Amino acid sequence: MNLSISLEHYLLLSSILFFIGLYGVIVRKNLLMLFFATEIMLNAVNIGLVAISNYYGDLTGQMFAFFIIAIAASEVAIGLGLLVIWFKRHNTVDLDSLQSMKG
Amino acid sequence: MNFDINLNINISNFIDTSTLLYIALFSPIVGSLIAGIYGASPKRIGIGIIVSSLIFLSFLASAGLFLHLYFGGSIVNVRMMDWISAGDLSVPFGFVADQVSVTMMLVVTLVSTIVHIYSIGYMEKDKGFNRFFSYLSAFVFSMMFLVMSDNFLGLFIGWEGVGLCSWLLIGFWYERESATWAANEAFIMNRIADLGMLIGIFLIYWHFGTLQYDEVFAKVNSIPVDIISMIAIFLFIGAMGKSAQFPLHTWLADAMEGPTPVSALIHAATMVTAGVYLVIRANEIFALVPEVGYFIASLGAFVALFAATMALVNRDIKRVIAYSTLSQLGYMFVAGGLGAYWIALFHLVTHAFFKALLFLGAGNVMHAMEDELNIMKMGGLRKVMLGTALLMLIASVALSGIYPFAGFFSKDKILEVAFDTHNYILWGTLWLTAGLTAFYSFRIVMLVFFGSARYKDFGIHPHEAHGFMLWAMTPLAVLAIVAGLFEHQFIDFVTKILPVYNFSEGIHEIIGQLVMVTTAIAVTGITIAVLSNMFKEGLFTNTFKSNFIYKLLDNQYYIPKIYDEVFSKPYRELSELFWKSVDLKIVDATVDGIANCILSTGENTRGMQSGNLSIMLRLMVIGITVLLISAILYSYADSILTLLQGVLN
Amino acid sequence: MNHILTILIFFPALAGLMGFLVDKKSIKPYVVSITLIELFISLYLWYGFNSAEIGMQFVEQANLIEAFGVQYLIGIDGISLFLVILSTFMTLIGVVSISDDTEDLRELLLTILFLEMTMVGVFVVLDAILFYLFWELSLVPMLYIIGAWGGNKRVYASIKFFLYTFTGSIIMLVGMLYMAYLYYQASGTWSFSLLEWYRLQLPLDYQIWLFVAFFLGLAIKVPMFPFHTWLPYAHGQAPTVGSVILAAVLLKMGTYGFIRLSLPLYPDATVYFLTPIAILSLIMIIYTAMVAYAQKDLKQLVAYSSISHMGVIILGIFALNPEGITGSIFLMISHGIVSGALFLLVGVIYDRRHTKMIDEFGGLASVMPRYALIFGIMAMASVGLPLTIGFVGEFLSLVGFYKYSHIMGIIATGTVVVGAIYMLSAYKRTFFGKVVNSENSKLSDLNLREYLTLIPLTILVIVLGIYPKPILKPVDESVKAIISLMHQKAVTEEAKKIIPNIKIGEEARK
Amino acid sequence: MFEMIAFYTFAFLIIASFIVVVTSNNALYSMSALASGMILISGLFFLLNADFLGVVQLIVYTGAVIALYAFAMIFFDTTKNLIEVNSKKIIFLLISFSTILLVFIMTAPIKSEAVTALHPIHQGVGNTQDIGIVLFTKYLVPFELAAVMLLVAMIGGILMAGKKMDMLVANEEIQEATK
Repeated sequence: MNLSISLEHYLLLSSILFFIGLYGVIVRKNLLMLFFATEIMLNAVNIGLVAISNYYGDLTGQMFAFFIIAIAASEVAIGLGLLVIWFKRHNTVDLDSLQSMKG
Repeated sequence: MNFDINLNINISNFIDTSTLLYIALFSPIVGSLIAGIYGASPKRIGIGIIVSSLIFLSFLASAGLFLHLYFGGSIVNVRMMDWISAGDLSVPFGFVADQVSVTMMLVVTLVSTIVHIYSIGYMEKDKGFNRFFSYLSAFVFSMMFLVMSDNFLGLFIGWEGVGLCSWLLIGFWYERESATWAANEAFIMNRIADLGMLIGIFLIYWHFGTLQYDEVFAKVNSIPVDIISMIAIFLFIGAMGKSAQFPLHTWLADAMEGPTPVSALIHAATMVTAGVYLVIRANEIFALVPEVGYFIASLGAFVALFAATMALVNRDIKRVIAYSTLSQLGYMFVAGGLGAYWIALFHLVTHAFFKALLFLGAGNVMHAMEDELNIMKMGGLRKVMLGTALLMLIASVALSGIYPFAGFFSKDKILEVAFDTHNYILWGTLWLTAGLTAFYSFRIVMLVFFGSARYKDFGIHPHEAHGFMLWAMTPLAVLAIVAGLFEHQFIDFVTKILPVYNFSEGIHEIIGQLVMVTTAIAVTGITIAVLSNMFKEGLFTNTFKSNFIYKLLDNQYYIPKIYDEVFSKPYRELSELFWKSVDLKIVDATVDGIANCILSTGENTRGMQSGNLSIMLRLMVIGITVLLISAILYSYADSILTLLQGVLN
Repeated sequence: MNHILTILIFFPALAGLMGFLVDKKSIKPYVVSITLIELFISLYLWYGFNSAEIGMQFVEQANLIEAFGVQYLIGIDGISLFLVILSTFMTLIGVVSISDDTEDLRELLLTILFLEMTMVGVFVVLDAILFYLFWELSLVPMLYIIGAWGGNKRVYASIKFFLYTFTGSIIMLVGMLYMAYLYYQASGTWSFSLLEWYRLQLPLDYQIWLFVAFFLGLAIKVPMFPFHTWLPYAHGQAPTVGSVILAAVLLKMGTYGFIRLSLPLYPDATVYFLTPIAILSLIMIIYTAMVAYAQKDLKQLVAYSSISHMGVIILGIFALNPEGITGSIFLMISHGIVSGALFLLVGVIYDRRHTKMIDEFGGLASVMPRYALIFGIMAMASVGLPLTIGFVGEFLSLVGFYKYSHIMGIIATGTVVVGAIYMLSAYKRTFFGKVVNSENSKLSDLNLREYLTLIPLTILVIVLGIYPKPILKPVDESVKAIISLMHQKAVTEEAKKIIPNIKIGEEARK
Repeated sequence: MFEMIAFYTFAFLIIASFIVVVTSNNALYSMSALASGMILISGLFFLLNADFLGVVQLIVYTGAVIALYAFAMIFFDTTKNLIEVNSKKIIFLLISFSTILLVFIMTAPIKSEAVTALHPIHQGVGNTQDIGIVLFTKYLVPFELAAVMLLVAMIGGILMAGKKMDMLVANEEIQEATK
């Protein structure tokens, strides 16, 4: 029995986490929860990238993960700002209340 | 009788022959344009006089050309200008005055002049007086174009031109539904035949490389016979339309809706003989294919009898004469088909004289009877209109073929040819037809001019036509009597370019008997007609009228009805079907269907764009899934295919 | 005059822009004089044209997008010369025919000026991209004319017109791009110049695909059966001037495209598709003539008759011999004049009675004799009576096509019968008989404006019918050049056999 | 052996805490579980020899992002449970189906041996040093862009959540109400 951890293990974990995040995005209606789920998905991708980087001895994967973290941070900053404004105006953070785009 | 004139006139000393030719051709169109300018204005008698004198000028020019040729002048051939030239095709406006065309020109202009003068009287009360003369002169121009052209396409110009004028003139009284219907019928039926004519011209062009008569006829022996017979057949189809041969004959009887001078000029003397003219003109083509010629002769004989039977029972004076024209055209085609071209031309000439005379006489009767055409309502008119009666009697005798009238010479020659070529069935048919012809001619004469004055019951007060109209008809009457006597001069003249028909040795011995037999049946026909009408009104009793044959003949063998049922109605219904079912419901609906498909896709999917984020997210996931599936399918396409093949095998 | 063609293209458009400054009362004289000047420029072109010279004349060239070889390349030969003159002439006639009390007169007139630019452009450019550009641009003013000044269903008609033809030309654009790519592969440089493309010899299978792509674009424009259904709607709804220009010029773009693009670029594919196209044209001739016979609307009848005649033009083109192609080009011109005149004539009674239904009329010959006369002349020209303009082209096209096939030639010649049937029956129902409808009894005959438009057309119909040589000769020379190019380019035996080997220029004179 | 135990422990804990994140009805619970998941992920990074990234993960996510969420939650009413109506089976189907698909995809084609390192990891040099060299040579421009982006995001965040913005919004609402 080969007990060493291979790339596939990491990728599998990454996929599972990604779909936990996807599930959250689809099922939850609270915008805050949506943000959380998005973070999960981003992190899932990061795991995959870092794992590949490690197993192939290439730094590019880590570079990507690095930039993804930067983007995630910006997204949270802006997104939360918008969310706060929205909450102030409508007193709700429910996704279905965002109907102003309906044609 | 020998009228050999020893006056050797050289006409070209006085005037240039090509100028004469242009005068003959173009003076009618000048007249037509002058009359056309005043087309919509009220009647001006001057127009009629000017136009008639221009036609007379044309006649004089034609006569000049005739004299020029008669006294040994050379054939006049002018090339006015190029018309169509593209690729290797080059067609000029070229005109030729040779013995055949000059004969035709003479006949056309002579009859035209008389008809024009006659029309001044006949149309005097018509509000379309000027228009009538414009059309009539345009017709003369087209007819001259037809006979004078030196190539097939020029002939076709005239051919279509006379068709157009015939359409205008049949439908001259355009407010009458029947007249315009007949006009359209004539035009369209002629067009069907013109299709054949055009195909013949196409064939000539692609096989001879030219459309000039002389060049075509020079090459005619180097072309395979099957091509020649195709050309002959297609040209004859064209001739069948213009000359109203079966099965394209129905328009001629309906064309009697036009004014009577038109019937005399177009539908008796000139236009309908254009088909015969074509066969004579293209004799070098037809002579090479005797089988086609035999077919033409058989059809001609059939039409001769067929039309004569219809003439027996008809009660419309003009229609009877129209059927008789059909019948006589059949005679001409018999002669043409059997290779006796000069005889065909000869009969054409004599027929033009007496048939025009007959029609003009009928016109007088019609006028007198206030446009009543039914001969059963006439009778005893000789008392009121003796002149007309006399003229019509002359014409009828000539038509019946009684010696020494013109019809005798030409018709008898045709019978002799049929006998001589051992086509005894044709001869028998024509012989029988001669009897029928005599009968129906005199039936009209008797019913119209003799017997009791039935018109009084209908409150009609007949009157004789203007004197000048009768005088105008007189030259025709004279010619109907004497034209046959010039037979030898005619032969000498036209056989300079037409092949001579040589009778076999044996025929000379029995020719006397043949003449006797023919004359006998003609006289018998006349006698029956006269006797039967002397004692009672009409030969056909009421019991006879319920007879099947009588009904068949009276309804023109039901052919117009059959055409209506088989061609006209299905064509109209098919057109409606094409438009409403095919074009709108299939072709267009397909296009609209594609558009609607796209539109409904949009309509159905616009629910997606509800602005609801959670729905959009779900759709996004569906999209991702689809893309993933296709990515997998793509990367494993090969293995999936092999797997599928394994399963299927 | 080195830039006469450039002036010819852009003068109407520039004048149209200036037209916005002209005040409303004098706009019509302004536009009429502009189109008149344009006509004179195009006639001057004819004067300066040397019909003995082979190849393009008045050529102008400038690079537009050098990297892809897109050029401003214009020039004319005998074929385009007369189509240019036809465009400028019919535009003038169309402009004169517009009555002064039309709504938004200024906009209509200026739209027509822009349309004129695109029409002239299509006929003179020799660069595929530019051709496509003008081709598509011509849709816009026409869409506007139908959509803004049309009848009740004008929006449907104009959108159908636009989308239908646009779909076709998009496919043609794809073909053009692929053709340019093939040219790039063969020569190593990009070029969209048709003159360069002419030199490219392609294998048959490439030709087939490209031919189909071009065919769809061109056939929809012509419009060939079964792509014709946009035309009756467009004509039925368009204002008179729109119908006149549409029938007289815009449809000719399709047939011109066949001669300029399909034939010389893909001679083998042309021969390969000859029979199917001939059959489509035959259906088009007979079928649409029968549909025309069933019409109740006079304008629709003329529209369907247009389609039927375009079938003869297509047949003439695909006869692939000088008689046929020269005839079809002449028929394009004659059809332009005759159908333009017929639409004008329908417009005349529509102006008076506001209906085009044949059943509403009858007996007009006694009320409007001069109108009936001109209509009769045009009807006869449409039927193809000798000594009118319609006969020359029809005869040459049919005689040319007859060489290709005996049976199909006979069916095609059936056009003389079916054409006569619908035209005469329509004429009879409209003009003959008694005046039944009392509204018709007081109609006025033609007025001055209508005479001004119809008389020149009538004169042309007769004069060119009697003396077509000035047009036939230059056209014939150019057609021979195209056919000889096709013969040289052809790669298959069959094509070499069907396309005649014609000697042109110096060779022919020897 | 150590690696295996560490991986499975981390993996189990991460999955567990993230499931809590997406299923919990209480936002506070969710946030706490998220924070724990982030910390655990940094553990995985250390395991994968990505020391620098592990540190960044700890600082940025647990330090900055979670702190931001925590501040943001002050604005919302977090005490009440989130009530959501959502019970569409198709979603579960979709999710499970695409999970399988993705796993399938992720695990299959990456096995290729043809991958060559563009920026190989140097043995004997520290991970931070290695990253630094690549980051400030090849990825200098993206790095600077990321910096600008963060700055913009910071300013944006401050502006939007700031008091004046609040006033502005209030003013607009008043204006709308008075119309």
